[in-house]
Amino acid sequence: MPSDMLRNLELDLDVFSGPFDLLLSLILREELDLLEVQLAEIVIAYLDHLERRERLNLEAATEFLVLIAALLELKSRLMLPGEEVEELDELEPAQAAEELLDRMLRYARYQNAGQWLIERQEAGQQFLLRESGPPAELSKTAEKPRATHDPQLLARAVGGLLKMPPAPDLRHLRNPRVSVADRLTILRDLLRRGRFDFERAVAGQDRMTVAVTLYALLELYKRGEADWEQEVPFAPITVAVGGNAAARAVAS
Amino acid sequence: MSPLARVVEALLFLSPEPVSGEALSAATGAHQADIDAALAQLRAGLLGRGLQLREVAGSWTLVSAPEAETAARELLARPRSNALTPAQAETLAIVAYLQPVSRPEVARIRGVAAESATNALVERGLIEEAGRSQFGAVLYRTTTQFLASFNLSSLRDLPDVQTFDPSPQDEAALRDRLLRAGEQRAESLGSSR
Amino acid sequence: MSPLARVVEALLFLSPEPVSGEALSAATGAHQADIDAALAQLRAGLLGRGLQLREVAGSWTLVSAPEAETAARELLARPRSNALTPAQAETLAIVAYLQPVSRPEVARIRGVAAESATNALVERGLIEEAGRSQFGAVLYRTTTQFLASFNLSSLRDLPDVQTFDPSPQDEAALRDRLLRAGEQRAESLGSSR
Repeated sequence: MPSDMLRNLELDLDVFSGPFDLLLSLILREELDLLEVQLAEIVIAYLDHLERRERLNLEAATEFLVLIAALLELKSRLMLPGEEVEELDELEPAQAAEELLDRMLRYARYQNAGQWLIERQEAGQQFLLRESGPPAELSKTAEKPRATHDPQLLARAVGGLLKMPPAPDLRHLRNPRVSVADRLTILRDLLRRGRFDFERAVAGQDRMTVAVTLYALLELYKRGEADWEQEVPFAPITVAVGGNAAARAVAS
Repeated sequence: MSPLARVVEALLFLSPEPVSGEALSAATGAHQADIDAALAQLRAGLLGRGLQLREVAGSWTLVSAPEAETAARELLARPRSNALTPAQAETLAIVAYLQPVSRPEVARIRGVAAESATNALVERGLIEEAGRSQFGAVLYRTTTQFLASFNLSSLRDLPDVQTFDPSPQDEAALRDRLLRAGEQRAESLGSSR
Repeated sequence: MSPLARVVEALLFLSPEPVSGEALSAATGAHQADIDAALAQLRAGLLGRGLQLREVAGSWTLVSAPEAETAARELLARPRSNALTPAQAETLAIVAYLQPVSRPEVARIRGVAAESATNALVERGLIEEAGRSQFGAVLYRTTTQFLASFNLSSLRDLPDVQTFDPSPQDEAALRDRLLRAGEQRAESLGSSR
C-alpha cells in the first residue's frame, strides 16, 4: 500500500479527480480505463507536490517511481496489442511508415470533423427549444394504451440475445515474450561485471523490451541492488552496483 | 416588429410560466416603458396568427389560438415516438420473459449498462418496480399497459423465443442460457480490444 | 396567414417534440400538400420575428431567434451546456459519419479506448444504441437530439467527410517526418548492434 504521502497526493486529471490511491484502486478494479489516463499529468502533479514540500523523501519517491512505472508498463502493453506490433515489425520501414501514415490520416480526418462539431455546437446553442409540455387541459387524453407493438418483437429481441457469438480467433496471440524475471537476470549479470551503460542492456531490442528492462531496473533500485545516474535528460544512463548489494549476496 | 419585441416574443415562447413585466425588464435590460411598448407591438403582430398574447394576473404568456384546439387534442392523444429503440426492446424482452428481474442482471445478459433503457421503459409505463432482490437491487416487472400495448391477454401469451433451438420455454433454463451467452459476448468483445 | 398555417403554428407551439408532416396532416385532416404550403407560409410569416421554423430529422419545430439567447438564458437560468471534450467530439464525429458503428471500431480509429467518451455521449443524449454487430458488440448511431443541438436538419447537412482530410501539404509533411523518423531508428538500431 502506498505511504501516506502518496495516498494523499491529490490529482485533477481529465478523467479523474481525487487522491492517487483511489485512482490506483479504480484502475486495478478495472473501473477506470487506464488507456484514458494521462500518466504525464500524474507525474507533473507529483513534481508540483515535491516542489511544495522542498524536502525529498527518498522512500516515497522510489515508491512513486515503481508505481508509475508499473502503470506505464501496463498501459504500454494495453496500447501495443501484440498483433499490431508484430504486423508493423514484419513490414519494411517504408511500408510500415505508409501503414502508419494511413492510420494517422484517417484519424486526422475525424479529429478535424470533431473540431467542426465543437464549433457547430457552439453556434447551435443560440437557438433554444421550448421545454414545457402542453397545457394540462389539452394533454389529459394523452397516450391511451392501445395495441401499438407486435409481440414477436419481444421474441426476436430475446432470441437475439441467446445467439452465441463466434469464438474469438486466438491463433495470432502469443504470450508476451519479455518477462521481468528474464530482464532482472540480464541486469544482474551485467552488474556483476561492474558499471555499465543502460543502452548495453537493451541494445537492438524492441520498445517493449526496453520498457520492461527499465521496470526491472527500478525494481533493482528499490531493493538497493543498483544505483543509476543520468547527467542530463537524454544523456546515457549509467548503472552501478547499489548500496544494498552486499546484503543480497549474503542472503543468497 | 422592433428588436425588443422580438426578444420578448422569444422569452414568452420559451418560458413555461407567465412572465411579469419586471422579469422581462430585468432579463432584457430595457425600461418598463419600452417593455410595455414591445408588448403592445407583439399583441398587434400576433393578430391573425396561431398564437396569442395573454395577461394572467399581471404577467404575460403566449397561448395557442382557440381554433387550433380540436387539432391539438387529436395530435396530443397520439402515442408519441412509437417505436422502441433496440436497447429498449432487448431490455423489455428480458424483463418480460424473466420477471421479476434486477437491472444488474439485465446488464449482465446484455453485456452493456441498462440504465437509460430501463428508465425510458418505466417512463413509458411498460415496466415498473416490483420490490428488491436479496442483494437490495430494484426488481422490475411488466405492467398491464405493457400487455395492452402488445395486445397480450396475459404473460402466458408471450410468443415462443425465436432461436435455433425451439424448446426453451422453461424460465430457469432460459435465464441460464441468456447469462451464458451474455458472458461469452463480454469475453469475445474483451479479447477483440 | 391561412387558417391552416395558424393551426400548424399553434400545434408546433404546443407539442413537446418536433412534429412530422404526417402527424400534422392526421391531426388537421389536411392533405400533405396543403400542410407543406402552410409550413412555407409560416416560415415566411416568422421572418423578422422572435421565433423561427426549423426542420429536424424530417419533423418540424419552433425555436427562439438567436438575438434572444442572452436574455433567455438570463430569464430561465439555463446556462449553455458544456463544450464537448476533444475525445467526445472525435467519437461523435466517427459515429456521425460511420453509423451504425461499434465501440471497438471507434477505438481502432482513435487508437485509444472509447468507453468513457461513448458513455458521456449516451448520457448527453447525442448518441444511442442501434442494435448489435455480428460479434454481439453494441452499435451506436446519432439521435434526433444530436441534430437539434447541432442545428442540422438531417445527416445530409454534415459536410462531405473528405473536407476534413488534411491538405496535401500537411500529408506530405507528415509522410516526410515519418520516413525520417524511420530512417533514424533504423540507423540507431544498426549502429547499436
